[in-house]
Amino acid sequence: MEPSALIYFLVIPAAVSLINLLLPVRAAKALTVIALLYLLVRSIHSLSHLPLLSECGLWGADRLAAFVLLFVHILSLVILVFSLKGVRSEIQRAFFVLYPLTVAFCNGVLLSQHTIAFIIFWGLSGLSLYFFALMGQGDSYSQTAKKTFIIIGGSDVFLIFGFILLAARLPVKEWNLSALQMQSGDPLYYLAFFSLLIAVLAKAGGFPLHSWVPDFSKTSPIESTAFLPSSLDKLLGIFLLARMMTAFFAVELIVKMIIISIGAITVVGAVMMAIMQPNARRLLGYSTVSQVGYMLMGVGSGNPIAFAGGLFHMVNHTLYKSNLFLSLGSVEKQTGSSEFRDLGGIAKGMPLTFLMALIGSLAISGIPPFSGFYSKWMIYQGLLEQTKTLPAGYQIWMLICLLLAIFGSALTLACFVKFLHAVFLGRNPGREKIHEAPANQWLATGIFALFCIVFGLFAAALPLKRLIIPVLAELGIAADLSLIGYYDPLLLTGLFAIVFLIGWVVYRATRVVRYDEIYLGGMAAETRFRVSGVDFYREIRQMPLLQTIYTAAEKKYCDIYELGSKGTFFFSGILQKLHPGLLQWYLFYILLGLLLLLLITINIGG
Amino acid sequence: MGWYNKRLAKSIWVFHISGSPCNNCDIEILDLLTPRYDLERMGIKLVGSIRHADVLLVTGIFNQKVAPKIAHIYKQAPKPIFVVAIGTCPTSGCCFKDSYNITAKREDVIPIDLYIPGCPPKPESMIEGVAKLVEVLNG
Amino acid sequence: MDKMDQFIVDMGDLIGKTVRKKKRLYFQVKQENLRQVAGILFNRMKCRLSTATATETFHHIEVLYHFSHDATGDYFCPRILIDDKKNPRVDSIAPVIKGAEWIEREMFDFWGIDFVGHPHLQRLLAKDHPQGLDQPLRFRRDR
Amino acid sequence: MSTNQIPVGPFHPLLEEAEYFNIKVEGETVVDIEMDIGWMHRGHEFISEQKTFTQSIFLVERICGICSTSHPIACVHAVEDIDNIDIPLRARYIRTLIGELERIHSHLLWLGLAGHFIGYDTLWMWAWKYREPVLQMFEIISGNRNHYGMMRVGGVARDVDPDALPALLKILDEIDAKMEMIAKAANDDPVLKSRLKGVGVLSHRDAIDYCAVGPTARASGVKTDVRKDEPTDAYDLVDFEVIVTQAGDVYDKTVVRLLEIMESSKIIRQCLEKLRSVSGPIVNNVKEISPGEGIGRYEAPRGEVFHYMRSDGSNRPIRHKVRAPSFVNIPTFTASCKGIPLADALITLASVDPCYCCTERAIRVVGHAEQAESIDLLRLSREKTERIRRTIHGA
Amino acid sequence: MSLLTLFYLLIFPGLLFTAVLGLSVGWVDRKLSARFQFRVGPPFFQNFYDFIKLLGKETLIVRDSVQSLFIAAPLIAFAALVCISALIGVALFFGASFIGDLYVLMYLLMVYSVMVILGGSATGNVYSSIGAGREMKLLLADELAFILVCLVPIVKAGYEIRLSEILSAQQLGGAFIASPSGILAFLIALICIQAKMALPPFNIPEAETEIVEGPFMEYSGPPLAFWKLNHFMMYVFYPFLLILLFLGGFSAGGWGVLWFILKYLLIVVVMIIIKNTNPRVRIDTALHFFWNIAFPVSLVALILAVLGV
Repeated sequence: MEPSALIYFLVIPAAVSLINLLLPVRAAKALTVIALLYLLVRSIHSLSHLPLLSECGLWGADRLAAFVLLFVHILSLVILVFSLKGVRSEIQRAFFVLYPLTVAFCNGVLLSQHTIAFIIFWGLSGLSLYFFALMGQGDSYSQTAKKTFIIIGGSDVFLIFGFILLAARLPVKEWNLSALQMQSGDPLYYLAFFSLLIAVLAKAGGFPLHSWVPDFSKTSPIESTAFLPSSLDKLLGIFLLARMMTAFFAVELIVKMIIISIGAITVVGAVMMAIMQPNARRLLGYSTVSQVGYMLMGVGSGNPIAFAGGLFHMVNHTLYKSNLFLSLGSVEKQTGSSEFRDLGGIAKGMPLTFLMALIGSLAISGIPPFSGFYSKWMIYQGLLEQTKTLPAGYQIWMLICLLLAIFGSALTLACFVKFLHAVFLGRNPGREKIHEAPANQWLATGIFALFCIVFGLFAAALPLKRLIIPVLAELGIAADLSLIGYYDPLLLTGLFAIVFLIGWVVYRATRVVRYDEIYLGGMAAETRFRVSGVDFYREIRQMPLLQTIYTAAEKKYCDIYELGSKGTFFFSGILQKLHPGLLQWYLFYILLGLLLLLLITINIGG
Repeated sequence: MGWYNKRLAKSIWVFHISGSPCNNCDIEILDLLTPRYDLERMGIKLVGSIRHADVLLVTGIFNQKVAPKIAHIYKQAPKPIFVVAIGTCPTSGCCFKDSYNITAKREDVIPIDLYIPGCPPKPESMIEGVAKLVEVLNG
Repeated sequence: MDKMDQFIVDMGDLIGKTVRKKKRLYFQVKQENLRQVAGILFNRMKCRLSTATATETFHHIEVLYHFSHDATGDYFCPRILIDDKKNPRVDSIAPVIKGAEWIEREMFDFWGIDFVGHPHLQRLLAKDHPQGLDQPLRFRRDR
Repeated sequence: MSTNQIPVGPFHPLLEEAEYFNIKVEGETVVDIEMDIGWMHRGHEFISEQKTFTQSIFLVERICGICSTSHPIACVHAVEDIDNIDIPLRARYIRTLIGELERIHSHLLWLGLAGHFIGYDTLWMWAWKYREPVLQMFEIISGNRNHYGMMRVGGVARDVDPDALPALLKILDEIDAKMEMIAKAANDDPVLKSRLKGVGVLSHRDAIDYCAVGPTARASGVKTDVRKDEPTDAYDLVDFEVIVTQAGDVYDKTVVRLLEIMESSKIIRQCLEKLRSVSGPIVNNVKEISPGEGIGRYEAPRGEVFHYMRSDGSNRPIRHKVRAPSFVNIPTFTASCKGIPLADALITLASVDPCYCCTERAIRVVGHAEQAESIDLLRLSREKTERIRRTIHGA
Repeated sequence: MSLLTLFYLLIFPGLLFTAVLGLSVGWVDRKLSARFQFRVGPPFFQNFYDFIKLLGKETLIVRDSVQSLFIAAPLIAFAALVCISALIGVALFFGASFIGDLYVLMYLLMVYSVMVILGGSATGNVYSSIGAGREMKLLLADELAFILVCLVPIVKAGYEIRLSEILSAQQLGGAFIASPSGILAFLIALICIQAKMALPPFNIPEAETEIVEGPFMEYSGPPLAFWKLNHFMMYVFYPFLLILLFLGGFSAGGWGVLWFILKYLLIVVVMIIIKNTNPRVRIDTALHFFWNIAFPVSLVALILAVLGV
């Protein structure tokens, strides 16, 4: 493929977006579907026909980019299928204009080889988040939009700063991404690395820059939530992190450990918040944050198996989390609420949606043989491999991170048990009959659920061998990934199925079924006797230390945005005091500024 | 079903319903499980949920408030289910038989398979009653 | 002068006819004084409300309260006579003594006595009764 | 926060008897509790119209199977209070003996059930194993394990066989040894302690406000015990102590009961000793009861049993009111169950040793109208004639 | 899938062996408990009778429930437990395993809890729902310490996460329990297993006198039979896992078999003793115990293990 052909990935969606402005909504939907379908085919094609990077100028793609590109298109197509019905009519036009545009921006991030272009597209993709948030509902959506914009936009500043530092270190002025590099030992090494890391954390939603994700999930249209924070932003953020780990920096051990620790804290901290949420959307939002932790751990560790696991987990996460968000979307469109106390017992009315959500939940909790387990298993395996070679102090550090990660998946399970129980199982709080979601919706969730199963069962044969190992090979960190003698999901599932069948036969042979109402010690099964699941984990919340933490978290002490806004008010107060209105003061400030500029120039130049 | 009944006779799980008794029979039923009589050696176990029960032990005169609940709970039990009425109260109504709050016929509320009279019946006679039930099940 | 004499003197007009037995003092109280007397017995004399008995006679429905003075083993029993047998009404003492709630509810249930000022006067034993036991302990001439 | 409702009962493994609580919880924390009783309400009206004083003793024995001698004792006290009837000394000892034996058996029964409720089946089995000898003593004395039929107005119905005394003492020794062991085991178990201490606290003020009685009140520091307050029978002749503790939690209720078992055994020992020497009749023949009213009470294992009797001079009472201890103890749940976890709330429900059979007895022995004047009787008989005539003609 | 695999799965360490041994050990449990309580206890075949009887009973299904899930839950749990048992058994008796199998085990073990929860809450019964919540909280409570004590043998075996490696490391250098870290971890593991099997004092999810057997209360007939069987099967592989991780496993020669049976019985008897001498704790007490006491202790064990003690 010619490198210039890659430009279609940008031009086509952008053009579709423009045309959608004018077309009637139905036609716009059709056009978008066709365009995305075409791009999906092209992205599959591009996997095997990559242009040589050396031939590329402004536009180019290596295997990593192509890999991410593929999933961008899979996700955006399936989520689009879901969005064909059910988007609120007043935002429909805006939605279908913005949707392809966002795809274009993301493609731009993945395909641009020029640093400035990368930064611009990165910023634009963040901007589209802002517009999606503005389409939201509820009383606080405009606040959410502002918060999202400030956190994402603010982190862009760090991105630019990081890239400037990187570029400044090059011997020759060069704006090509592939040329950027920094050795450890450089005085600006940490500054540059952590500036970029902040951008990654903000984009992907890692601790401590995660706070926009749950808010965004709460108020924005649910399709956009599945589309951006849970899938595309994860892909972009981890894509940048992978680049950083492999290309931009020669990563030191301590930095790896810090990333792993941030990952471990993100995993446990966010999911601890998730299990307490009384709202399904916020629960999913927090769990999205938590899953970023695994990717950070995997990709950040630099170990080949864990790195592959991290990439794999990134893909898996986008698939099952989109599934879950969309399932919740179907539920919400049928019942009109995402509060746990209003929901319950709707699996009877929406069996297909329930099945998809069940598969998604099991996958995200890492129950074998679904996809989530395999990638988590790879990450743990890789981390343990890494531990072998470390000194004792680091070993304990690493083992504790590992412990937090494994425990995090138990917490994730707890979180989704609550989700399943409160939304689908339990008892109906007396609402009328609920109907199954429209075909396009369960088709979309079904495709994702299918991915969860296939990627779990055929993990080694399909995604790893076909997609991820080539990426690793190209990035030059390939090790022995033959995966022989490892966990074999297919065999395990086979054995499982045999025993299950035996049990099933015994049950079928002996059963005599009668239907009855709920047994409540003789009381009639009235709907007032139900456990809504809102307070499922109240006892955990009431534990002495945790209670203080939760109270603090609810007062938003962990929210960088709230802290920032408080800080801003504080500093603006100081600034106001620094404006006495006297000429000599301003002269003094100007002098001070000049001095600073001088110092910086000298430092960089030297 | 003869084959199955023999299995059932070896593993009787009982659920205890009190339909307005004076409490004494209930205490004596619990007494059966305790060290002196230990019905577990005959495979008899007290269960907490009606869904697990094979035998319902009922005591008392079934006042009008509790009678519908007893009928309801009988329907919720998995078949085959046997009902053993313990004490004089379900048998004859004891000294309460002229009360304004009693159900006239206990059999209309719940079909009773076996009566063990006594006020309260001695544990030994309850064991004998159980043995009779086992005998019937064994055919 | 022992406790009971002292009590009779202290109460003065508040109480009517008294009957004294060994360790027992029965006395009549007017409806409007009931709460005050109960308050004195419970709060000042530290008596415990044992129970209250309602009885129907041909002329009255009477309510007899039993206050036990645990320190001496004496019983103080204020008696209320209700003339209106169709719609018997008494002031509730539940606002003064929490423990009287159920006792009064039971009398409401079986005798239909309306206790004015009771925090939640509803049937106690025959609540949700399928046949709705209708004041079973009142005289039924037709039975 | 959302409040969920959990039904407990009518048939719940926690409650041997049919009862219904609607517990409102947030998560697992109880915020409110609604009680609905009446499932055990038997009501004795029609049959009681033919009951004599002697027969009503048989009836009240069947109010409750566990305190099946407290009600008869209180009942005969009430009758005796009408006429100030004295009873022979030997009968006084026998009454006390039976009453205290019942206390031991009832407290042991509760201890076992409490063990069962907190999932400690071993404690259950142990307590009930050592309860058996008590029942054996009953069998030796009265010939029955549970309903003893020992009480009569003016004395007791059966004498204790003097030849049986050594056997009884031997069994008592056995029980004493085991009781110390159980008390020690229950006192020393840290897990048991952590499960019961500070759970379901009934404050001193609440205990007074709700007019709680028996161990429930004594565990909250309210010193109320009929045996000391108004000593009847042989209680002024024997030496014992009233156990009072202050905390009011389930653990203290357990401790009170355990120590009371020891005291009871002390009383029984004294009674058995006296029965060797004191001889004489066991019942004063009571010919008739004069008109009047009487209050009888007795300290049942759960607290004060209260009987009120009114006589018009015939052989039947015209009003018989019964107030069982649980009737005043059960409402304390509203005070003691709020704000604690469900698991604790349920053991608290059991901790007052509630006896719903007692609570819902509503025995009312009704004979004729009080002070019926001739004009009333005339009217009544006319009405009855009219009714019969109508029935005949109607049929 | 060879015949040998099927044999492993269905006959020897798998289905048949686990089920029969589980029901028999269930008898040991009931008999010993009865002896503790001065009772006689049931006959040997009691659990088999119970199982067969339950198969013949009616299956009652709640009309508004998610029926397929309600029925499938015990069967899925059953299949998962058999797989676990086969995995552990094959590693223990035949020394065959794959890399990372301990992770697979840890996650498979969660399947049982998940199925208890889903099966229970499928009915919509309040007690089942509360029981489900408690089951999950209990899982969270014990999981933290359980992961740590599982990491201890991994560290001691040289960061090899493979059961056979752990075994061979013990056969070379003596059982892990012989070291301070090993014995700490073993003790905590014993308690964790008590909680994982929901035995007293941790039978919180199925507390009979509180929430009427919790998630299992709506089950009857064959599905209930499978739940009972599942419970007894756990008596087999949890002690096996402990033997494998800490007590040096199994060797066929000489006194090996007898020695192995002794180890197994020892663990079972200790579990039964704990079961019979403790009242049920509250869920918050359990959380407090595992997070504030067991967790630091097992952390110390892990640190000791890393330091080679």
